[in-house]
Amino acid sequence: MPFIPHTASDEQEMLGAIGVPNIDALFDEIPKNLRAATLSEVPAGISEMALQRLMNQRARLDEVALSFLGAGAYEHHIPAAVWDLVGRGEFMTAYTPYQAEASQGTLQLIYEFQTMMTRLTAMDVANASVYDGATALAEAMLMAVRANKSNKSNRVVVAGNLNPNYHAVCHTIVKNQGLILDVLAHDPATGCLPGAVEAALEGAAALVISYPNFFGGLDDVDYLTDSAASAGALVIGVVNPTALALIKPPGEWGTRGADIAVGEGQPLGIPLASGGPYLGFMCCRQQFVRQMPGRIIGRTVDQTGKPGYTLTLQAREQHIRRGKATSNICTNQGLLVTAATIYMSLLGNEGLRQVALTAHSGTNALTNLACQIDGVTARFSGPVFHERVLSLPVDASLVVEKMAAHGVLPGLALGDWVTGMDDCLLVNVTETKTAADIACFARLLAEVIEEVKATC
Amino acid sequence: MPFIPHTASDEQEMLGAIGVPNIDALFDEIPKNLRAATLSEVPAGISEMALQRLMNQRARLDEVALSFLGAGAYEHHIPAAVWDLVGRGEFMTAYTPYQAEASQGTLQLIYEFQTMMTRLTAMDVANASVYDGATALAEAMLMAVRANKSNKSNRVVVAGNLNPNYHAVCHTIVKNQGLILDVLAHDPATGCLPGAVEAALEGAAALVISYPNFFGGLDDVDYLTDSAASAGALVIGVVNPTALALIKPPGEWGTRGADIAVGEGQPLGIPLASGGPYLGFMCCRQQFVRQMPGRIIGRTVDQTGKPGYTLTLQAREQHIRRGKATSNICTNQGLLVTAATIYMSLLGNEGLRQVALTAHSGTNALTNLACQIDGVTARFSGPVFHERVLSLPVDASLVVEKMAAHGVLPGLALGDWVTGMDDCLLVNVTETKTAADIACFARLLAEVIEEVKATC
Amino acid sequence: MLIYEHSRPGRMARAQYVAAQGISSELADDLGAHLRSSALGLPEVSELEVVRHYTNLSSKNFAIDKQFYPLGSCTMKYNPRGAHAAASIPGFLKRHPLAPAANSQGYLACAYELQNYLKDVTGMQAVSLTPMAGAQGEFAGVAMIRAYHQKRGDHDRVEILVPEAAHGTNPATAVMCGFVVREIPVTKEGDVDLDALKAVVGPRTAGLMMTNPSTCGVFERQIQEIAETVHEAGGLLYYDGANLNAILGKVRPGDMGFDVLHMNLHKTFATPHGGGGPGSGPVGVGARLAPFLPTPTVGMAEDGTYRWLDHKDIPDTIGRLSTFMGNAGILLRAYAYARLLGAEGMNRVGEYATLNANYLAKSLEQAGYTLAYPARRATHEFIVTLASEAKHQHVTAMDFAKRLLDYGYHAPTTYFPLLVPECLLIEPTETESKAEIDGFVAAMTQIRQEAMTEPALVTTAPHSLPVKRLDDVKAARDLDLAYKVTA
Amino acid sequence: MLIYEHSRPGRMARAQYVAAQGISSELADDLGAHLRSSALGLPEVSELEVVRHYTNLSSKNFAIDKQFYPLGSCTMKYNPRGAHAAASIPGFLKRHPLAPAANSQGYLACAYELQNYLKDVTGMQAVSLTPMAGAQGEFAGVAMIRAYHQKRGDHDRVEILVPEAAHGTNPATAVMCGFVVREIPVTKEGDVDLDALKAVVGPRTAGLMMTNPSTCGVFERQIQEIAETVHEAGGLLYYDGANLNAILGKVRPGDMGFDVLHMNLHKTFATPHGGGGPGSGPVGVGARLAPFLPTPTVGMAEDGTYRWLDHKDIPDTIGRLSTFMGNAGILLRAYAYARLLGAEGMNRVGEYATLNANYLAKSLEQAGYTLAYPARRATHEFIVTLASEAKHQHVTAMDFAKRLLDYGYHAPTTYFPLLVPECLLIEPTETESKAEIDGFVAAMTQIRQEAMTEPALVTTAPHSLPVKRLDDVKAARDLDLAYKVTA
Ligand SMILES: Cc1ncc(COP(=O)(O)O)c(C=O)c1O
Ligand SMILES: Cc1ncc(COP(=O)(O)O)c(C=O)c1O
Repeated sequence: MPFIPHTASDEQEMLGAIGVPNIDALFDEIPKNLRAATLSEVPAGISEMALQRLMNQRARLDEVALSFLGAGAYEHHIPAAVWDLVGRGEFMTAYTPYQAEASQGTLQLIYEFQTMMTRLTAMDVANASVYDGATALAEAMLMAVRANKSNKSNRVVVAGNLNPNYHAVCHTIVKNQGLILDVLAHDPATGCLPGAVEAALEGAAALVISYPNFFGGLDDVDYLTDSAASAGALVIGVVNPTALALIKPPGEWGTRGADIAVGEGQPLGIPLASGGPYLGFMCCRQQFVRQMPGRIIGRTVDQTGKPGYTLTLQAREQHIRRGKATSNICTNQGLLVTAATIYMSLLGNEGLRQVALTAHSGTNALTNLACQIDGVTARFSGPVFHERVLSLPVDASLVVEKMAAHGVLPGLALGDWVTGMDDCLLVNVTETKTAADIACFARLLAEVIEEVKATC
Repeated sequence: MPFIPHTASDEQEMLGAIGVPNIDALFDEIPKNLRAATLSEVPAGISEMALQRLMNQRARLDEVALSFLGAGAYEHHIPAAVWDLVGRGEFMTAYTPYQAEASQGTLQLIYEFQTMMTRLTAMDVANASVYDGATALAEAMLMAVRANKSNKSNRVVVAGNLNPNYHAVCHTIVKNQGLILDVLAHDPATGCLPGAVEAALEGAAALVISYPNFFGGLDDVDYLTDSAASAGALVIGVVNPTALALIKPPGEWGTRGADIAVGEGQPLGIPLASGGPYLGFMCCRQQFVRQMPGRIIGRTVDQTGKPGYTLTLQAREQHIRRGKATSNICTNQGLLVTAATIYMSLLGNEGLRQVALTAHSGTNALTNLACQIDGVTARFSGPVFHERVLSLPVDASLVVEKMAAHGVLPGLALGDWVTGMDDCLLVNVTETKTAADIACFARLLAEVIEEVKATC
Repeated sequence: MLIYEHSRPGRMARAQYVAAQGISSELADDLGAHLRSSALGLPEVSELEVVRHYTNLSSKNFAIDKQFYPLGSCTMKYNPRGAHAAASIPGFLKRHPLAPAANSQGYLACAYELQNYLKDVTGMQAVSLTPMAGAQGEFAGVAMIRAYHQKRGDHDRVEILVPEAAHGTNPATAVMCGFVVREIPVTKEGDVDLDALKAVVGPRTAGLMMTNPSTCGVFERQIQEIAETVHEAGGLLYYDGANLNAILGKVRPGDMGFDVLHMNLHKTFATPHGGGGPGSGPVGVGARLAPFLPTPTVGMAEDGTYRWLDHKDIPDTIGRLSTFMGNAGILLRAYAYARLLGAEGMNRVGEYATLNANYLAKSLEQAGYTLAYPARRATHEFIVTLASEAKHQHVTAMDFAKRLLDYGYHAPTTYFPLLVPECLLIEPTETESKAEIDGFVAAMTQIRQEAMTEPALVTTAPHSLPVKRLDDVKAARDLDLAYKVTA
Repeated sequence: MLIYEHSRPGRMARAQYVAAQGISSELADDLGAHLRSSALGLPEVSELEVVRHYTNLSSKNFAIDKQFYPLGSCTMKYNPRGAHAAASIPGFLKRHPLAPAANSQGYLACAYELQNYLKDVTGMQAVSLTPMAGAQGEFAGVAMIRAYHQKRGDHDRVEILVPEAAHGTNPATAVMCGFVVREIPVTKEGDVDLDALKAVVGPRTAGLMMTNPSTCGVFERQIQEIAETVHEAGGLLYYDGANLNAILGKVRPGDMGFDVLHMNLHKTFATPHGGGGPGSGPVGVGARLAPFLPTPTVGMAEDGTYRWLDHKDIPDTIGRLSTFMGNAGILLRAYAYARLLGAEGMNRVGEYATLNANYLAKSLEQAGYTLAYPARRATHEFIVTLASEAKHQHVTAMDFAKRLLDYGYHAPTTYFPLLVPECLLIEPTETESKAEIDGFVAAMTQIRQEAMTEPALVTTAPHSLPVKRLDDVKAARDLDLAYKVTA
């Protein structure tokens, strides 16, 4: 019992006070025939020392020397201060701030987070996070259908160049409430949405735009937003927060901006960590705030007029409204919000801009170098943000396999993800990649392509 | 200027307030000809990201798979909680607790440390640390010569089986004050001090005993302590704190116990880290407390009678007594005291005992296995604590070199350390070594011995 | 002070300027019209300011690492630092979720074994680790119930039954899954009203969601009869695993007759709550629902290596619930916790959680407090009702809760479950010592005294925290959800 | 409450029971009479109790991470978390000090480069990193001076000269090295009294120890003349590097004529002070003392690999100062700091430290405080004297210091240097912002007001800390240095 503090005499005293002979007696209301068999799969306990050794060995198996994998999760430098602060017991081992007076630390921090997110996205309000980028989008779809007063549609038009996993998650979540997801196919030549979307948008409750899109490309968000507005559809922007340091924030798309902006907060100081915990962020226009799911922190005052922070608009939430809540979400991603807030504070405007710019330059550099390899071309030609599809002269999944065996993850082979893209590799470059890394990538890619060619 | 918060306008306002045109003007009292040339060796600044990468690469160069090196610094499991707590800014970024009211955290913790150390050693009082084990011994020698009122001797008799580096450090430090260090040679057959020491101790101010000794062996501390007492010499015990969970504490040596106990605190939750920072601990009889160097914390009360902690007996220290202080020590090893205190709290009596017992069993297991190799024998036969000298059929330094190339550090080759021990390897086993590790050691040792034999 | 109030134009934490070596971060002119022209609006502060600001902010939180935190239904127990360290090893932190399986055997091994442990402790046949919190686990579970009935063509089953004491996520989840919720009353003794249940159960019943021990802090004694009733009517039984801590190693939901459940690893498996997450809510299912498990899960290939199972392997899956594979880092912590405890340790969790709760309940009863279910055994938690104090001294459960903060204890859960008036739901957990519990009882005794003699002291509490009682009405009325910079 | 007061016999943090796999930790019967029979006497507590106790204890400390800490002569500046992270990489933490050089090239490279940087910033010829704090650096330096004279057979040089403003470690060190100390007076303007110096300097002079800027917070303008005077008399000049932060990149001690110095990396190179250490006090020397450097140092072999240099390479070394090679972990942090700053960053340290000090000095003067050396430029620190306040309002420097704590600022250094009555030695450092300094000035202004109108408020301060003013006399009289358990 590694973490149970009871001594034998504690136990005796407590049993005496309760008036039972032993602990087992406390379970006397449980029908005898239900009492559990002993656990057979759980091994005997080990010490922290043995655990550490085991986990070190396992973690070592997963190390790679260099990775250009992106596709929704990005390797960024995380300032050392971030997790030193996040790991403080006061942040890490607190519960959801239900007792506001005893949780001003977390509450103020979330208020700061909300502020930062509204500014980065140029939206009015933000919530305190949902699970991840994909579930943020699913919630945004449900929210848009509820919020769109101009039509009673339950049809959501989804950009075909959205991350396929986002689409899959949304499908799982929203189908049960009868929403229909219509895919607006992207132009296979550009990777971007087509130049005429009016017809597709007719009668839709909302349009989902991914900016950048799954291929790293940048759609014409102004046109798309304005078209949606004319069609009476709300616009949901799925955005990368790092990208927003460089490209147009959703609040400034078209004439009136997007209505809801969501995305994956992972790039903001959160380690890749096998896919989570991350955080999904959600921002919207002020007018939709009561339709937004998740926790929202408001600034108020205490009895003496001193400013303080508290959970607000709780009437949207399941613990108050139960079946009528905007969502069933309860626990969200608080600690990751803490990380993102500290990350954004440390980077500041210029710091985040440099991250984005460096990533951008590196991506261009990698594209140039890779395209010098015989048979390698950029699949789409428009501008991108920190991710680019390379078309290879051989099957991309074979290239990934062989480069991975050298400890280099060259990106994502798109064959399993997008039909007709077996030769495509989605490559990501962040600020963590030096010119030498990029050169190493290109050298190994060239080698491996030759190797694959030779064996086919 | 990574950590300077000044904006251009801050700077202007501040210069304006001071009344100087620029920062350079603030240095106008410095003779012009002294103004520094630009730095030529310090390279341009790099980002934290670049630093992290560089340091990861370098640290990787120093990794080994398995190590049996001890000889004064020991690989122990450090509970994760220890450095999570030690790394809290409140402990890590505070100064020496000069303002007691604003430092009760550190002060109470040191008081707890002093308590733990007095109990572990069975001595009356402890200080708040000196630099490391070797300097603790040097300070103890100076202290003993000051404290020994029964004779005016400046001669200290030092066990020949003391860690040679301790001897070297003491020599460096105490020779300037005219102390004479006489070596009491150990018996080459047993590695322990001889059975008759009366003559050697005559007229000496103090006797230094190492328990365990450099070879891991256990001297007859009762006899030695009583002999010193009869000779009017004080007894300084150099002890390993982990060992004290199993073997006799200095306060219980002989009839009246040792007078001063010192040692290296590194085994108590402090990483190997290339040799430091560690902590030297010092304990003594109550009657000598005013001769003890270093900081000492006392419990007292505040104006309302509430208990509190404060630096005390400061009249021993350099900041009060200057040239008449007991030592020049000022900054000591506060953060490591924090680690050791938390470590000892987490382990408790039974936990520390298990560490010691496991290490002991492992050492015996390793000895048995190694001695099955042709030509390998235990150099000394008496009982040891977690360290043992193996005599090899070939030069030990060659064995170390070859095993190290396989990523296994088999221990310390004693040739450079003790004359006549070129074939000797000092091997340490702590609780971190499993039976499989020990088997791996033995297997590789056998192989390497064969290899060396073949090439000689 | 907000971080923004430390901000000065042009200030920067320069060490975080990250231009990579050899890469010139020149202007991104190729982005043309996509370029952002407006300010980012982040604070501009120094590194020391950030560290100092958030260090100081953190000190305004209560936390398990600082005090007793007996929040009922939340299982605020010690979060082992060793588990945190294990999940923070660079190889794990840097693993990209889409890394090939060949480069991921370390993580996959942990996930695979954790699936097996969870099957074992719950008595279920199969587990998916992907749900990212309890509520998402519920969603997965109820969506599977829906998929099951649909697969069988059983389209009339549109109702989910929920006892009135249920957590809010239960009805909210049922609605998210497209069901109609029917609440079942609870008896005075805290049991489900079996007659009421029998009256509503029928061909429209898709399933029943409940937890056992219930949120009333008592064990549902008629669980077998309830299970039979629902099953006979063609419905399935959902187990809300938030209360698993109470019965770990003692009873298994699978043995009680449940078809599907979620676990809150952030409760029972001691992963930190993080001030509101992250959590992890794996689902376990019996044989009937196994074909519908959310993807991905982890399987073992014939050569003993681990691999991801997706819709190709589980064609009837309800689908994917997260961008990648759930809150992997939390799963690693839970795995570590399971390894540290082992089978024997798991068995003791429920035992000592129950011992502590019963001891605390008894102590508070002796101190004059009214238990909501005095005739029942407490499980890992129990309810105190302050209806009488509210009526006679005009001191409410919320007042008691706020006053506790002054004594350095976090308040229990207030006003939940809704069916007990003026209630405190108290869960001490197994990692608290008798001395800590005695201290809490002493504070409660003192506060009860204050409520009698000096009620204003209690009704205006807290007095010693960074703020006094906050104006929630103003917060909701004069919405201030983001700082407006005074340019 | 002490950790011992949480202790209960038999309680344990079970996850820390470490029997290694396959090793039975049977009784150590072979130890016979060596076996310990008495209790160890450590506390017996649970892991949560430990975490909670020390988390709560930590919150009773002031720290750079929490507040402005203008402790003069101590250089309490931001300790970069990035440097801490760099030194905490497992490969470094696990490196055994006696690991073969072939397995240590990572650490050795850092140490080698750091030696070079330190030579560069100080203008010295050679550096040894082994001293473990400033005082040990002083010891090494003065011991080298002694070795130098002895090597030359110059046995009469038994005196070390020390200005009266010197830090206590200076005379204490001289005595530890077997010298006699002679104090040199300081003029009203804060300079060394040159005539007095000339009067004592001579054939008995082994050396002069001083720091420049001096502990009076002013730059010694006659430094060249002082150096000449001492050198002409055959003595050597020792530079106490505690004040290097003031001149980093501006003047180099080597250029001023110093023969030997130590640096406090835990000050100038921003490694954390840890509540009383660890520090690191490398020594730098000119050509004359290079043969005497303490071992080990790091050299480069012909093949470009790094190796340790010991007494075989430096036969006249004063010897070894630590069991291994000094506070390596602190050296790594200092190395990281140097890399983060680079040459340009180093240059600015002295500049902004000086700007902040002069701005703060000017602001306090305007608030009515008396500067000890009003006619002088402040360097990185300066002195305020409260002699007049002590005389007229009976409010001492210590009272001002204690009252500052109530305002959330750590107090400056009090009563040092000894020659200025009722003084506060104030060092803001370069990492504090103007706003922070302005806040401090506002508090000081307020306290000054209080001292005039309500002196008791100040003389009984602090009022808002975990304890009120402590009884130091009782502490020294009724010595209580270890907790006596009530068995
Ligand atoms: C009984 C019960 N069910 C479900 C949940 C929901 O879990 P989560 O908050 O992880 O979504 C909780 C947690 O608050 C709970 O206590
Ligand atoms: C001027 C001066 N010299 C020497 C020292 C001694 O340094 P350390 O405390 O590292 O031994 C200090 C530090 O307190 C100091 O301020």
